[in-house]
Amino acid sequence: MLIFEHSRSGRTNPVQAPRGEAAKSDIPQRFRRRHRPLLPEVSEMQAVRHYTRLSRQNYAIDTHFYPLGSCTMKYNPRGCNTLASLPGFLGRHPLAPTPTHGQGVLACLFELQEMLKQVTGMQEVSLTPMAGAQGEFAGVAMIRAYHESRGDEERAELLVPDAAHGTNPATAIMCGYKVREIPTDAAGDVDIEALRQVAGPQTAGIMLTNPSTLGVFERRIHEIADIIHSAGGLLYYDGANLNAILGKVRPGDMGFDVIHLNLHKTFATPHGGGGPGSGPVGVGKRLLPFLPIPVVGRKGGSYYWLTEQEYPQSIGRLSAHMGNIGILLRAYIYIRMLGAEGIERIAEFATLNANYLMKRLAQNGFEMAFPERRASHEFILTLKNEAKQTGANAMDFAKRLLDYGYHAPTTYFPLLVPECFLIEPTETEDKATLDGFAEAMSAILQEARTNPELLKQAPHSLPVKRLDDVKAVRKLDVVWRG
Amino acid sequence: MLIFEHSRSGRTNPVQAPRGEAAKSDIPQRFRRRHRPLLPEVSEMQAVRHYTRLSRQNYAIDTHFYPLGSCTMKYNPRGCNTLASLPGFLGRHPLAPTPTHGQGVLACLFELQEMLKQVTGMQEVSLTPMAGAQGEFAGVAMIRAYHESRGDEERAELLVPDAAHGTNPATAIMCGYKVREIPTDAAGDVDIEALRQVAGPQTAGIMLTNPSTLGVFERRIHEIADIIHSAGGLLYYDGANLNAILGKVRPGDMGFDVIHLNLHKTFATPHGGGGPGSGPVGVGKRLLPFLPIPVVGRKGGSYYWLTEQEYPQSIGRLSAHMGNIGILLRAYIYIRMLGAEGIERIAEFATLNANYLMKRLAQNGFEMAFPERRASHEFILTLKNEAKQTGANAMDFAKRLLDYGYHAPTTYFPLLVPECFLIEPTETEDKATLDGFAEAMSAILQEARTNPELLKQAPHSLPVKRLDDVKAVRKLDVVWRG
Amino acid sequence: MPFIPHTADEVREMLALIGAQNIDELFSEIPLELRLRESGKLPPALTEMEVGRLMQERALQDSQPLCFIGAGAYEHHIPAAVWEIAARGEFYSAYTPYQAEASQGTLQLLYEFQTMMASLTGMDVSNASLYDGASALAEAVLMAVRVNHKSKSRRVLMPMTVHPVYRQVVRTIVHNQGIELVELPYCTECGNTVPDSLHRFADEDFAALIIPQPNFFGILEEVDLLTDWAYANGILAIGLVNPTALALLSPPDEWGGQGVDIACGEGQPFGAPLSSGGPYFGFLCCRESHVRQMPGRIIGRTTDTDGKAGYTLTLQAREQHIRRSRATSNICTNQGLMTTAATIYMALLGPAGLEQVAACCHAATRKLVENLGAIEGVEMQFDRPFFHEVVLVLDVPVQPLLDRLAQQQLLAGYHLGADYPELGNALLVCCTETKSDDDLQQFITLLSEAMADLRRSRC
Amino acid sequence: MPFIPHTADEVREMLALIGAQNIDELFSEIPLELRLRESGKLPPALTEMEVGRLMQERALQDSQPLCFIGAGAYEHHIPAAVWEIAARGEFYSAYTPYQAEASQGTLQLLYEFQTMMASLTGMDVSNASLYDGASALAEAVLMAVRVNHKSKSRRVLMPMTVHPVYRQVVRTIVHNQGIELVELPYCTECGNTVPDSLHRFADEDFAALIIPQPNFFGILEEVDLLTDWAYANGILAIGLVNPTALALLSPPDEWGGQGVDIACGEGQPFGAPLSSGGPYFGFLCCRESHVRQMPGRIIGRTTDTDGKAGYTLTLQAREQHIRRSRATSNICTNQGLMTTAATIYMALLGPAGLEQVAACCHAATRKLVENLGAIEGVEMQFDRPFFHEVVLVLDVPVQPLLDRLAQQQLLAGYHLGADYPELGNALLVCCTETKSDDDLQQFITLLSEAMADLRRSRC
Ligand SMILES: Cc1ncc(COP(=O)(O)O)c(C=O)c1O
Ligand SMILES: Cc1ncc(COP(=O)(O)O)c(C=O)c1O
Repeated sequence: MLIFEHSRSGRTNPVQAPRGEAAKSDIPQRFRRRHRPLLPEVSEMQAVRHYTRLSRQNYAIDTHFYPLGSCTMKYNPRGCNTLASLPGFLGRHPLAPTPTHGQGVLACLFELQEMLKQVTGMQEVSLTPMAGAQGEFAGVAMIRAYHESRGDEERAELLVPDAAHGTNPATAIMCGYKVREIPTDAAGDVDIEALRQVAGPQTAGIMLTNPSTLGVFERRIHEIADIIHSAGGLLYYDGANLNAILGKVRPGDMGFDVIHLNLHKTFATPHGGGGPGSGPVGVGKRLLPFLPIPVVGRKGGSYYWLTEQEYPQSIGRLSAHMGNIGILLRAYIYIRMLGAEGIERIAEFATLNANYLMKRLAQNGFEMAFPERRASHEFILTLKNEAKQTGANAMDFAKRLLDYGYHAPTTYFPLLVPECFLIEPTETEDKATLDGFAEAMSAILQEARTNPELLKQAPHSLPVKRLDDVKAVRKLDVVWRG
Repeated sequence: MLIFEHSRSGRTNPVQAPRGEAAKSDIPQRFRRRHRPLLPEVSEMQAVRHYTRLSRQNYAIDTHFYPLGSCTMKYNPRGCNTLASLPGFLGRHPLAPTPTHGQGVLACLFELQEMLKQVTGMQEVSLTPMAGAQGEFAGVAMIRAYHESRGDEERAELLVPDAAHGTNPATAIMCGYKVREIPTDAAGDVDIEALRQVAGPQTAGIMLTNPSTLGVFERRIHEIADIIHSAGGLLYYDGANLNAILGKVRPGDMGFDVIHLNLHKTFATPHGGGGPGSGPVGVGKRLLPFLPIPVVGRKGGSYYWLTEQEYPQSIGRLSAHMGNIGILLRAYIYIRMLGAEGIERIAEFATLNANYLMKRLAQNGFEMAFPERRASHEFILTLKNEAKQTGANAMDFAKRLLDYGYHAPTTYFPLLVPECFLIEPTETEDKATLDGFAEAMSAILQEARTNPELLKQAPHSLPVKRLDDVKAVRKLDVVWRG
Repeated sequence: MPFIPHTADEVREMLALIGAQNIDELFSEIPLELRLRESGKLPPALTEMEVGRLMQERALQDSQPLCFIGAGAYEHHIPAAVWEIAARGEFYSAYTPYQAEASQGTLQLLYEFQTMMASLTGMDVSNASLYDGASALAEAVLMAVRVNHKSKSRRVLMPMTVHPVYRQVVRTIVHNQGIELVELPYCTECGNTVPDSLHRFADEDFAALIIPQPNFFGILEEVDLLTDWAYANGILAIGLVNPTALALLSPPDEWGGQGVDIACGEGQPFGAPLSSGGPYFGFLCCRESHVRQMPGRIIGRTTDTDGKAGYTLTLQAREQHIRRSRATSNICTNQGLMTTAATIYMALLGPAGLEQVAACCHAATRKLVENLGAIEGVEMQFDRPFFHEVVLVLDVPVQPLLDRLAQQQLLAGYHLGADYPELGNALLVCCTETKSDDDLQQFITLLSEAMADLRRSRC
Repeated sequence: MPFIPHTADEVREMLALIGAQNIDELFSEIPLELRLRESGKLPPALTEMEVGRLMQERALQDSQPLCFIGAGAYEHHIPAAVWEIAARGEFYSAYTPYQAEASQGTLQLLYEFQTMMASLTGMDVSNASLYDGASALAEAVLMAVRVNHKSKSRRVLMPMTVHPVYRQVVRTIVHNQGIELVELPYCTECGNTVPDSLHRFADEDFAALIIPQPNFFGILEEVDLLTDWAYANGILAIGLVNPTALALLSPPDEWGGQGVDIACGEGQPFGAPLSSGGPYFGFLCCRESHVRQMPGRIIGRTTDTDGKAGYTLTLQAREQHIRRSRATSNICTNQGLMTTAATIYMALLGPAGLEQVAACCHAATRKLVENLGAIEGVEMQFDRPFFHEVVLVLDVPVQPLLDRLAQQQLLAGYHLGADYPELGNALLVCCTETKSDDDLQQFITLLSEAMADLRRSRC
C-alpha cells in the first residue's frame, strides 16, 4: 500500500507543525499557490509504521550478505553514524564563521585530507565531490584545465578500457572529450599494443581502475603509464576498487596523476539505498593548481577554507558548499578506528575472501572468467555454459540467490564477459558466510539442471515476484495519480 | 541461528574493547576466574546483522496493529525517545549532586509529579515504582503501613474482584495479606451484595480498576467506596486502564485512596518487548506520610530529593535510585506534547475506537460478553459458540490473526469469560485499520467454518509455526549448551 | 582486527584451499617495485570510545549559536521520527536498488518521493534526486540544452539573483560542453530581475532561462512574466525553487500561461540537518515529454509475474551504466538517504503542516522586519514581496559587526558584500519556524547594541 | 489532534454506526456527578520542536562533568550499535512476547541473554530480568526463603558491606512477609565481612546469607569461606555480583566447594546509560533445581509443528497471570529493553573484550591509587584486594570538598559519611575504562588543590 492510500482529507499531525497564526497576506495573490499539493495526510504513527514496514522489504548490509561487485558493500560501523550525528556537527550552518564556529569540523576534514593523501600517494586532496562520478568529473576537468593551461588544446580524446564503468565514458563526454575504447586482452589486461596505436598527440589521458573491473590487477601499469605520459596524456585512477590495494600499492606510485576515491565503498560510509556518497579527488604535482575548491587549509594551528584566492586556476566549485560533509566525517571516524595497520588489513582480507570464494566456486564447477589469475578483492564468474545447458541465465541465478537469503552479485557487468557475475565479498564477511554462499550457488546449479523454471520464476519468497522491467518502461508510471 | 552459532574461538571486536596492557595481578588467584564465560565471539557486523534480523521477527506497534487488551499498545512517539536520550540526560550519574548537576532532570520530574496529580486527582505522587506491579506493591504496602500506624492490626484481608489482573492478588500476598475474591455480576459490575457480606473489620482494602478488566465502567463505584470506607478499609486503584477515563473522571474523585499508573500504557512510553515500565503511585490525604521515597521537592526555585527526612513514615525505597527515570522523561515529554486538551482526547478517541470496533464485530456476528454495555477503551468478545461449532478456539483465532498481519488481542483473560478476546484498539489507530481487523475476523470465522484445521495449524506465515508450549515446560531448555 | 572476522585458524584453512602460503602471496601479481614498503604515516587505531571522545570535543567546539543565516541552507525543525527511521540499517546500509525484488522498501519510498515532488512543483515527473541544488541546476541547464529542439543555441540566461555559488557551480559543470551562461542583471532598488530588461535579448537565440523563486535575496520574481517571455521566444524555462516556499507559492507548472519546462532546487529544507553544507539533495522535475532527457535515477511502477504492483528502476537506458558515453549524465550514486528522510518529512508534515511551516517562517521574518525600526541605522534594501529572507543595509561595516556578534553566539546573517559589492553594507537575514519571539528579541537587542558600539568606536 | 488520526468525517461515520450522537454519549455509564467539569490545570500543548528546545536546555543544565562516582552505577563505554539496534521499533515498541510466534526476535534474544548470564555467573539458569539490582536482591531473598527446605527460618543474614540502599530496598520489599534481615558487621580495618565473625551465628537458624562480590567498598570478600560456611550450616548462599567484575572474578557457582544457590545483581554496567539511576535491570540466576521458585519471566526453547526450533515464555505457572496469589512474585513487566541492550553489548564485547573492560577499569583505579601519594592528606582506608573502586580517607571534611569540585565539573566520588559514619571523612572513588590518564591527572590535580585550599581556609 502506498502512503497516499493511508491518507484521509483533513488529517493533520499538529505535533510536527509550528503553532500560531501565521498571516501571509503580505504575499500578493499572484504569487500564491491555489491548490495544496498531494502530500499524504497521515498520523505520525501511520507514517512511522508505513516507512518502518517498507524498510523491511530491503536487503542491506545490516541484514544480508551483499557481494555486489564493484560496490564494496562492507560493514558500515554504527559508531560512525552516531558520532557524525552529534548535535554540534548536525546543527552547524555551512556559512557559520569558521574561526568561532567551525574549528571542530574543519580539523576533522583537514586530517582526512592528510590521511587520504597518505593512502593514495597523491600530493593534495579536495573533499568536495559528492560521489564517485562527480570525482571523475572533477578529475577529468582538471586534466582538461591542465592541457588548456599549457595551450595544448588539440587533445580531444580520452582513452577508456572497454571494461570500464559507465561513469568513465559518460564523464569524459561531460567534460567535452571524445571517448576512445581500448580493448582488453585474453588475460584481462589492457591490450598494450592497441593502446600504443591509439595514444598520440590527440590523447588527453586515460581512465583506469586498478585492479580493473575485471577483478584482476593490471600488471603492466608501468608500461601503460609510460605510453600515456610519453604521448603527453595524463592518467586518471578510478578509485572504486581501492579497497583491493590499500596499504599494498598506491595509485600515486603507479604513475597516476589524478584519482577519485569512493568513500562510500572503500571507507565504509553507508550507501543509503543510493547515496549520499563522497568522491574526494587527489592529484599529483601537475594538477595541483586545478583542484576543485574549497579545500581546508591550516595556518598557525587554526583551520580555514582555501578558495579561489589560493587556487586561482581551480576548476571551480562543484557544490553550493563543500559536498557531503556528514559523509566525510563518517569516513574520518572510520579511518581513525582502523589506524595504519587496520587500513592495511582491509586489502589483505578483502583479497583473501575473494580468492577463497573464487576457489570454492571453481571447485563447485563454476567457470571463472580469468581462472589463471589471482582474484583481487573481486572476481568474475561466467554462467554462459549453464545458460546454454539449462536455459537459466545469470539473471535467473541472481534472482534465485535472493530466495536463498543472499543479495545477488553484480550481473552483466563488465559486458565483455557473457552471463557474468562480478562477486565482491569484502573483508568484513566471515568464512562461514562465504561457505554458505558457495553452497547456495551449487544448490541453485542443481536446481537449474533439474528444474530451470524454478530459477526463471524466481524470486519466490520476496515481497514481490519477478518484476516486469520492460513494462516499467513501456507503460511509464513514475508518479502516483490516485 | 543463535548468536553462539556464529561464534568462532579467538575472534574479537577490538574497536569496542579498551586498549592497553591492563595487569590484574594484584588480584590474588583465589579470587580470579579460571574459565572464560560462553559469550559469543563475533565481529561487530555479525552482531549487528544477527540482532537486526532478529528484531524483524517481532510484531510491534511500529509495524502492526496490536490490540492487546489491558496493555494499551498505542503509538510511542519517537520524539520522546530522541529527547529523553539527550547526552545530558543519559550521562548523568544518579548520585551527581543535584544543586550543580541535576536541576534539569529534577525540574522535569517535579513537573511530571504535578501533572500526574492533576490527571488522577490525588494529593501527592511518587514516581519511583518501576512498573505497574511495583506500583501495586507500593500502594498496598502503604495501605498496610496506614493501618499499622493506627494500631489497626487485625485487618488481614484484601478484597480483589475475580476479574482482576494477576498482579493484584500476587501483590496482596507479597504485602502479607490474605486475598478474598469478589464475584462479578452478570452485567460485569462487582457483585455489591457479595461485597457487603465480606467487607468488615478484617478488611484492609479493595483493589479495583475502573473501567474494570471486563472493559466496562463500574457504575456503582460510589457505593463500593462507601462500603469499604465504612468498613474501615481503603480503596486501591489499578491504573492500567486509566487511558479510558483521562480527563473524564478522576480516581481521586471516585473515592480511591491510592493509585498506580502504568506510564508504559497510558502515557505512551515504550514497552520494549517486556519493559522497562514505570508505575508511579498517587495517594490521597490518608496515605500521604507513607509515600515511597525519593520524591522530588522544590524550594525557592530549586529542586531536590525528598527522603526519609521529610517522609519518616515512608514505606521506604523500592529501587537503588529513583526508578526508571529515562521512562519518566518520556512520559513527561508525551504529556507536554498533548497538553490539557490532548490528554482529554485520549479517552474520547480510545473509547470511540473501542465502541466502533465492538459494534462492527457484533454486526459481523461475533458475540460480545456484555452486549448491553458501552465499551470503555476495550471490550470482550467470546468465541465460545464458534469454538463449539467449529472446534477452533480463541487461541486458534488468535494465531490465525497473526497470519493476517494483526497482533492478537489478549486471550483467555479475564478468565471468567470463556474463549475470550479482550480487545483494546487505542486512540492512535485509524478507522481503516479497525475496519481491516473486523474484516479479517470475519474472514477467519469463515475459514473456521469451512476449514478449521487452517486455524488450528496457524500461524502459517511467521518465522515459526505453532510452538509447543507444553514441551517447553516438560523438556526445559532455558540455556543453550552447544 | 577492527571489523575483520577471521580467526587465525580460518585464515589457515582458507589459504590452504586457495593454495597460497600466506596472504602476501595473493598480491603476487602486483609488480614488486610498486609495493609499498612502510605502512604510511596514518595515526594509530583508536577505539570507538576514544574516537567518540575526540568527536565529542570537536562537535562542542562548533557549539550551537543562534543562527539567522539562510542563504541557501535553512534551519528547520526535523521530526525525530525522520532520522530514527531513515537511519534504520535497511535504509542506511542498502546499495542502489539494482535488485528490485530485494529493494522494494527503497523503491516504493522513492516512487512516493517522486509523486510528492511532482505534486509540489506541479510538474508531471520527478527524478529520485541529484547531488544538491547547485548541481541540480547545472544538470537542468544541460538537460534544457539537449531538450530544446527549437533552438540550437548553447547559451543560457542566468539572472544574477540566482545564488552566487550556484552560478559558479553551473559554470564549472557546463562550460566544458561549450555552454555559455549569460548573466541577467537585477534591479538594485527592487532586488528582482526586471522582466522588461529582457527585451533587449529578444533577437538573440537562447536555449533556456533560469528563474529563481524566491531569488537569493528572498525576493519574489515576476515568474509569470518571465516564463511567458521565455515561452514566447522559444526558450525553455527552468524554475529554481525552494521546496518549503512551494507550500505557499504557486508551483512552477503554473507560472505564466504554460508553466516551466524543468523545475529544480535544493531539497535540504526537507529533513536534512544543516551539517556544514551536506549531505543535502537536489531535486529535478519536468514535463513528461522531456522525461527521457532527464538525468538521474527514476523509479517506475510495474507488476510482477502474479500481476501484483511493484517498483523498479526504469528508463535506465538514459543512464551511464547502460548508455555509457551517450547517457544523459554521468551521475550514478545520488543522495538516496536524504530523499528517504525528505519523504518521511513530507509524510509527517502533510500539506497543511508544510504550509504552516512556510507561513511561520515567513511570519517570523516579517515580524523581525517590523521590529527593525527599533534599531538605528538599519534599513530594508528592497521593498518588494519576499519569502522568509530579506536584505538589510546597515550604516556600519558588516564584517566587524558579524565577528563581534559571533562571539556572543549570534550569527546575524550572511554578508553580501563579496558577492554584491554594489549593495554596500548589506546583510542577508533569514528566519525560519525555529525562531521564537524571544530569539527575535535577542537578535534585535544584540544587533542594536553592537551597532551602537561600532558606531561609537568609529567616531 | 496530537497522535489521533481521526478526521471529522470518520468520527461522524463511526458514531453513526455505534448509534451515538456524539462522543460524550459514550461515557454515559459514568455517573454524572463524578464527571470532571474542567479540563484541569495541565500546561498547554507544545509541539515537538518546542518541547525539544525545552529538553535541550534542561539536559544542558545537568552538563557532563568528569565523574568518579561509582557506588552501584558505573560509567562504561556503550558501543554505538547497542542502542542503534535496541531502539529499533521492533524491539522498542513490542509488548511482552505473549504471542510467541509473532515475537521470536525478542524471545530468541532473551534466550541468548539467559545463556550469557548463566555462563557469566556459572549458574544453571537465568531469568529474563527483574527491575534492578536492589529489587533483584529482594526477590532473591524471598526466593531463598521459599526454597530452603532445610530451614523454616525467615531470617536472612545481610552484610553491612552490601550497598546501603540495597539493604533498605530489601527491607521494604520483604518485611511485610515477616522476613527478618540480620545485619553482619564488617571489619573497619579491612573493609570486608570477616568469615570468622560468622561463628557466633552457628547455632542460629537462617534461611540465607547474602555475599556481595565485590562489596560496596570495592573490596573482595572471602567468598569461598563464606559460601562454605553457609553450606555447612544449611543456609542458602546468595551471591550479589557486579557483571563486569565477573569477567575477572570467579563465578558464584564456583565459590567454595558447592557454589551459591542464587546469584543476582545490577545489570546496568552492560549497556545501560547512567541516566540518573534508571532504567537499569536486575538479573537473577540459580541452580536448575530451584528454577520453579524463580521469579520473573523465563524463556524456553521448544519446537514448532514442523519440528523447527522456536522460543516461548515457559514455566508460566510460576507467574502471577496464571498462579495469581500463589505466584513466585508479582512481577509482570520487567526491563526487557535493557536486557536487549545488554545482550547486544555482550555480543559486541565477547569474552575477551569484556575481560579487557574489567581489567582496564581495575587498572585505572589502581593507577589512581598509586598516584594518590602525590596528595597530602589522602589515604586508602582498606588494604585488601579490591575491584575498580576504593575508599579514601581524607584529612578534610568531604562534603565541602565535593561541593567545590563539582563547581569545577569534577565529581570526585561518593561521600560515605551518611551511611558509614564510623569511617570518618571517607570517599568512595571509582574508575572505569572511560577514564584516561589525563582524567586521572585531572583528578589528582584538582583534588590536591582543593584539599590544600580547604585546609588553608580552616586554619
Ligand atoms: C568502477 C566504478 N567507477 C565509478 C563508479 C561511480 O561512483 P559513484 O556511484 O559514487 O558515482 C562506480 C560505482 O558504481 C564504480 O563501480
Ligand atoms: C490491569 C493490570 N494491572 C496491573 C498490571 C501490571 O502492570 P506491569 O506489567 O506494569 O507490572 C497490568 C499489566 O499487564 C494490567 O493490565
